[in-house]
Amino acid sequence: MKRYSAFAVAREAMRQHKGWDRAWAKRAPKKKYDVIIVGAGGHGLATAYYLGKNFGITNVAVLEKGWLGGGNTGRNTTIIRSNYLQDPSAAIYEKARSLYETMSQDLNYNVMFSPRGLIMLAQTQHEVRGYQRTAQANALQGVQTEWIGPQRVKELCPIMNISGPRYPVLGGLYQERGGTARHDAVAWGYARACSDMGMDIIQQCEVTGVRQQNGKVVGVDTSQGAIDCDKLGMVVAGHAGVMAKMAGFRLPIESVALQALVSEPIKPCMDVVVMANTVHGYMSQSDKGEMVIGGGTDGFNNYTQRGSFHHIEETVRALVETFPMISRLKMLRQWGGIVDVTGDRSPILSKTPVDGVFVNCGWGTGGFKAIPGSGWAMAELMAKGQSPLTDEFSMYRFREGKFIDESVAAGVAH
Amino acid sequence: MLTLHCPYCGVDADETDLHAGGEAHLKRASTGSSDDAFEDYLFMRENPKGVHFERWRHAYGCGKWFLAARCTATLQVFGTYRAQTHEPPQDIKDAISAQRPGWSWGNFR
Amino acid sequence: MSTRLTGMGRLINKGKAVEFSFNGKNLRGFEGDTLASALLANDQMLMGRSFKYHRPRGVVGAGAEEPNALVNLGEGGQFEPNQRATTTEVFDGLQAQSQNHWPSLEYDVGAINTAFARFLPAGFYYKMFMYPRAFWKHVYEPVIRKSAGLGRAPKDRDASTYEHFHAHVDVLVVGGGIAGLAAAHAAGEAGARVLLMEQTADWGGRAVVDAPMIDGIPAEDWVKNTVQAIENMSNVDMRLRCMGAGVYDHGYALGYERLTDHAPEIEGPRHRLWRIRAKQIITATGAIERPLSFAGNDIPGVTLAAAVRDYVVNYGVSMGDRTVVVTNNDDAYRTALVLKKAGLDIPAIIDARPDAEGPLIDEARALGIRVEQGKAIAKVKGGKRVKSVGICAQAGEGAVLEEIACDCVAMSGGWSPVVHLWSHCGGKLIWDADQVMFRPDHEKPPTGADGQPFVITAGTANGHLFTAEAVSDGWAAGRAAAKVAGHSKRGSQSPLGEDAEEGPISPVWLMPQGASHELRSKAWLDFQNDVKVSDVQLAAQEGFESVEHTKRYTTLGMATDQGKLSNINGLAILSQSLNADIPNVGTTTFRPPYTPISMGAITGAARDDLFLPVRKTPVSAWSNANGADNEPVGQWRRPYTYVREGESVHDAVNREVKNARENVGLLDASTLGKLIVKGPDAGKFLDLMYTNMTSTLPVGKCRYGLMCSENGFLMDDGVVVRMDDDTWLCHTTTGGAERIHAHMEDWLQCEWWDMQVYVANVTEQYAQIAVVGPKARKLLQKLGGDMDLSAEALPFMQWKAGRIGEFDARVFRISFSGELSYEVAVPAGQGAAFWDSLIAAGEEFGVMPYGTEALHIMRAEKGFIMIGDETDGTVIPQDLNLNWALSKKKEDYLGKRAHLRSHMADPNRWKLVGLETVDGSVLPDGAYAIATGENANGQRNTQGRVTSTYYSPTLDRGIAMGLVHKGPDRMGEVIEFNKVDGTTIAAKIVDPVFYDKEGAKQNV
Amino acid sequence: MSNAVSALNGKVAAGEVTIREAGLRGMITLRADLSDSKVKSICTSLTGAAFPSSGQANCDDAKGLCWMSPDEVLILVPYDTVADALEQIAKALKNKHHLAENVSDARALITVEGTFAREVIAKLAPVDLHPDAFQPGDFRRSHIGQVAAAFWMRDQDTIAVICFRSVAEYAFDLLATSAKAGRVGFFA
Repeated sequence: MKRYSAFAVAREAMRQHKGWDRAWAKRAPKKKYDVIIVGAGGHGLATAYYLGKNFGITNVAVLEKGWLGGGNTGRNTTIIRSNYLQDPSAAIYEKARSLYETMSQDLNYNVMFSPRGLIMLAQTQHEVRGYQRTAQANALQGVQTEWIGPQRVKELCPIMNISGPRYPVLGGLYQERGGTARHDAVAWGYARACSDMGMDIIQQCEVTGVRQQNGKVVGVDTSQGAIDCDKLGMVVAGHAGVMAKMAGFRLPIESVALQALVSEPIKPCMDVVVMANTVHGYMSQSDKGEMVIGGGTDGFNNYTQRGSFHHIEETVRALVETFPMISRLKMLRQWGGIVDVTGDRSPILSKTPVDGVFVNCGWGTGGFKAIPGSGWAMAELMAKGQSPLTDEFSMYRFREGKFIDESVAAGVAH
Repeated sequence: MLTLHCPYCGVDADETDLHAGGEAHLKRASTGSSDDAFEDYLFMRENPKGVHFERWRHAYGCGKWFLAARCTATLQVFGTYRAQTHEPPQDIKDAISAQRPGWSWGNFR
Repeated sequence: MSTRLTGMGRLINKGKAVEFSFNGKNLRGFEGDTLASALLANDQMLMGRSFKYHRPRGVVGAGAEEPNALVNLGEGGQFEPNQRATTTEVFDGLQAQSQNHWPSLEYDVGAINTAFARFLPAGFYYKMFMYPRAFWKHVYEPVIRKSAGLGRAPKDRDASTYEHFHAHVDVLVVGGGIAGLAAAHAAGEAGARVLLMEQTADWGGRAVVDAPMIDGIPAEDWVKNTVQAIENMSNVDMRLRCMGAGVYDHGYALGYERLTDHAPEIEGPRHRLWRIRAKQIITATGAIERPLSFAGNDIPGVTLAAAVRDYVVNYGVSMGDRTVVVTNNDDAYRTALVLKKAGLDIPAIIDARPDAEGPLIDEARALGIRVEQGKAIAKVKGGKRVKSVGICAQAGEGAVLEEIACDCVAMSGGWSPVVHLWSHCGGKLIWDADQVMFRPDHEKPPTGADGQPFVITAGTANGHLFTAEAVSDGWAAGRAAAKVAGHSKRGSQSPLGEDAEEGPISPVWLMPQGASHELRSKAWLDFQNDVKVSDVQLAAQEGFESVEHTKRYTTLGMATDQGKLSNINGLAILSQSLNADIPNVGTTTFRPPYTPISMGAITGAARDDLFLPVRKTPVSAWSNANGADNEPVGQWRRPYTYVREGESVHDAVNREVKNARENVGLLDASTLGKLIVKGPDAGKFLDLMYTNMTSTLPVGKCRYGLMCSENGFLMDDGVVVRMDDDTWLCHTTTGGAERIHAHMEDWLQCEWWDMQVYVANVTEQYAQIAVVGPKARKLLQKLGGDMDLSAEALPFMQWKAGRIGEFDARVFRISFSGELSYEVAVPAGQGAAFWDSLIAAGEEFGVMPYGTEALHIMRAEKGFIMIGDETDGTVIPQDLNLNWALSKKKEDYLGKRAHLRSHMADPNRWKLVGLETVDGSVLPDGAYAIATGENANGQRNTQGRVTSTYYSPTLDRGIAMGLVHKGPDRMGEVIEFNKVDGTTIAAKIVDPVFYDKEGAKQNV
Repeated sequence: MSNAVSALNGKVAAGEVTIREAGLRGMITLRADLSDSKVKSICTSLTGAAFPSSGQANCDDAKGLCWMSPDEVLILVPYDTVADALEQIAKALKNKHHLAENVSDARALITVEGTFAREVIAKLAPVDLHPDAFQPGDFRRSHIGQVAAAFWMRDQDTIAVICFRSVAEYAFDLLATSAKAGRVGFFA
């Protein structure tokens, strides 16, 4: 693999950029792999990457029915944070956040991780208490956050109206090392690194069946033929339920549409990410200058990648109230992502009833920020059969009544 | 932006008048049920890409809960019906069969 | 130079000049001008700078597709960035400023990026700026960010207003060109209710520019007649300056009507967002001309051919004196003809086709225009303005045969139907190789709620580029849509159009065909984002084969025009690079809106005071006039405390607590939910809803009730009252009224529908006031009335109805404070008067109102739990030592089964205790009790947490409640709680009831 | 009750379309089997109005009946006759499962009067208010802006809107803002 650097770009510029290789190789599937990962989104690719990097397992194929990074990896609002309340969540999201810090260097691919700081606004007394509790929990979890007052919020984000007539800003939970990254680059960087380790990334390859013998997985049927494997990781987000059905078990998952939008680009005016859960909106400004805005999810199952306009309306309304200057900006584009949510809104990283089959799904609206941590943990689970990062995220927790509920701190899990 | 016909008051209700209530025809598992049955009832979901049965409340309208047969891939609505039933009425099933031959959902087909 | 022509300009009113300014310079235009045409008339060709290289940019189009001519418009509360000059109508006093340059439009330092362009190919930033690591945040990113963005960020609050409008129609027609007009006319005649919207200020679209004949008269006359005919139909509504922004599921569509942008003096909303439900939608959205890709095609003066003639015909403005036309189709010849006839010089028509023939070409030749066939532009020379073009063979590699001096290049690469609205809800496209375009695939239309197609595309948008077929297609679409909607009255005949014959277009994706890398790296695809042919080719080389990958890697089509000009050209280059057919490479998904719409329009009237509803109780007005410091609780605003002059919030709370404990306090408890549950099966039903027994409650008595979700967690609590034999009144928390009402209806309608029970939410029927404190009885007795409120006549946990003073009242002897307490409900209409009476009569007893914080402190002093504090959705009654409220007699209630699961029956769950700091201070909110060691993930182990913590003015010390591992078994033990500064604070585990353990004070 | 006041005490926003809080109105919510003849007859006898079918309201300024749902009807009577009406209902429906509650003080009635009254509502509610679709006698429960509302036409230029008392001010201001913003011209 040709290393990327300013020097390499300069050298290539002198020869019309003819020397750049494919970022990832295009190969036909082999007959058999040690591990097959289904789903070449961020989570699937990261799982493959850490299987190779941390456990030396490189006879791996990542199968993708569309194009890699084409699902929620490329359809989110790119927020990265780890200020979660519950221990298991804080552990995996902080693992992810810390891996984002060095991801560009690890992958030799600039994913533009930008720890520009993130504020979750408290706009009711209930939220004030909830976020203070989260700050206390974070202090014990090794997650750096702090509770800040309204004046500090205003300093960090001067365009905010902190004394709106309805929900004045009472303070916020601030994570200085939270921020954003370039979402597509995360998928592309992992794909390039996986390919460099000799793994096969096979696009346009849809899995149509899971083959088993004596309760153990032996391979998959795909649109490009049957492929054998010893272990199978299902990392297919919204389609997890459909794939689980192929393998003969059920999951506590529902797929719903999540709305997002961007404005036209304007000159930089907002250096932090702001989330306002009371009024259901969050906003940051991309390096291109667009205001990136996320909203709510529909309450009904939906696979169409387009959602309902009234959520956009609710979100924009709230953000115009919070950031009055955006009223005369224009919405450039809106889109929907299909997110998979579980019964407690926390993910599943788990063994399954089928020996050798592992599942990683249910990230809901929080998937992007978790990618490296999720891949790291899933790789450990698949390689060793156990990981402290995934223990609490078992699919069997629902039967035991042992939930991981993040909504309790008034923090909507996105 | 869905429009669903409320079988109680006859209004074609805008999505903003409605409240979605999740999967329909769940069988309540109460005291005496197994852990499996209880988990199934509360958490396991069909979540199909295709024909689905779900609950809706005409929240801003007559306040009644009704059930809808809807395709989650195209958003086509095969029909809506009153909630006081344990399985979809035959005419709804026929309507689905006409459009999606060979469909199945849970134990219904 | 660009200038105004005499005797032309069908849309401008030369009798009415308007004054406006651009970059501070005062200029003149005419009524009817767009900002772009007015600037051109003033020879202002340079209008902006591109995003990445800060290249000089002139106008390239004349309409919604414009990527280049974006301006900062207006000032102060009227300021708006990124306005397209081509769709901005000028008015007196308009102020515009160009964007994305420093220090000025003419001399932009950022243009240095052009010099380094070869080092900044597609995706360069993914390969650079990684080392050293800290530099990204502190050096690279700040620099990149500073250079990013286009328009200025607004600073002031928006001075305009907006509104929404809901319209239900049979047929929505989007587009007011000849096809749209024909469609609306036909659908209207058939009897359908029709809404016709056109994004520009004028009807007729492109046909009126090119002036073909329809029904034997010039198109302009036909349009005038048709508009008049439609205006006479009461069933058709017509809207100019109204864009079809998006088509959504189930026949939903958005219209974006700009009411005052063109005339700020008009009063009323600036924009109106139409929220439309249509049975059928006709998209007669026309087509957009494609640029050609040749080196230097981004230099100001290189313009779409149709736009060049639009400016001449519509606005009487010439882009230049000498215009070279370059094309791969016949339509561009019309531009040459129009210009020539206007007296402008056409040095040559460069036609990439080697042997095209036809009447338009003949006519050009007849006018003496030089036509070069099989030729291409090798390169455009010029900086901020075209100076000349070098001509070469299209089949070659770009060897310049001749240089032609010119100041304008009119280019045409063919036309792309506008398919955005068709596509968003699933309409598919097919590649039409003959016409070199994607057009809607009628076999795969978007389908609606009934599974049937609900979008019909018509006219040019349907791939019908000729007048005759476009106008008849529109007519047919109108008839068809009306018929589906149930209307088929007989109408007039389909209009007949006439066309000049045209030869076939020839696909030309790169000029010349064998252009060198040097030329390709100067051939722009996306003018705003600076994406060139070489960039797309590099993306393909690096394996970004999917069109979505290429788009995202190069940013092609992601500018403010969303690829209206660049998508197809980029796709064609990609497919060539991959050696694949265009249809096999596919298209990206079109996302709404069609062109950007204001956030203000989306917000509508819901801003400032109307942003969200605020719920008010009958006492709210009094509270707000008497120092209430409100806190939001759902949509209510409840007084947190009533602050007196010179008092801090903290002081006020303490005063209120003390006064209620010593004298008498009043709490506006009207927000508490009140549900009437009535019927023969009401008792049975409530036994399922509540964990404890409700059916056995005697008439006249009250009982505390607890509700769990089916999943076992505490969801609400409140006092349940037996009103009569078959009627209960269930109090809920403030947030619970609507939620619990819906919850009960859900179970009644969907699970236990055989039960005979009715529920009614009467929360707002009553003002409910808690009269609390040792002097509460005296105060109420002073008001008089017909009720005996003595301890004997109305003991604790009983209720009565009657009159207090002149008020109709229900009195409940319940207490959430531990004091003698009456909650009095009076009809809401009498609430304010009743409160006033209590305040007046209470003066001698020292009555004071108190807020929610005093309420919280008093309940915490008594060890009462609060839903939302002690519970957070993860807490079960057992955790709060509420096992007494879990009926063992009942076979079933919501939550009972859930509690049997292993984790809920786990003896190691954290349980409720009281906490007293050793030093008397107040524990921090949300603090955790730390335990020894760390878990497997390196997190500090914990053994409990604080759920409520207050300074108790009654005890003059900090008190708290919390959940602690095996807490009730550890009374007296001291444990450490964390503070965010890293230190800890020691607290003793105690009984949660801090005050009046025997309940002597409330039971008097 | 002499000291009773309605939610907005008769507030008026006058204009081409005038918004007016109607003052105290007697309202009773009755939940029962609406097909029962005794239910119908007590409703009719209290109001003098014909019993409404699904989606209909039969009301004059002071009295009337509104069809709320398959088992609920809203009875409008003069404010000071509610107690008496409740007694009559209790008597008439004795031994029949029903629920009758006074909700006069829980709600506000606001009228929208003027030539483009339809458009004022259509700005706020996702309902077809075209004369082809909505006429005097029709009754609709939906929402205006962000709060629940029910409305019916008293005549071609007058629409009566019922909302909850706590949000009466919001509803009033929203209607007044919409009226002030002017005519759309869609229902010409």
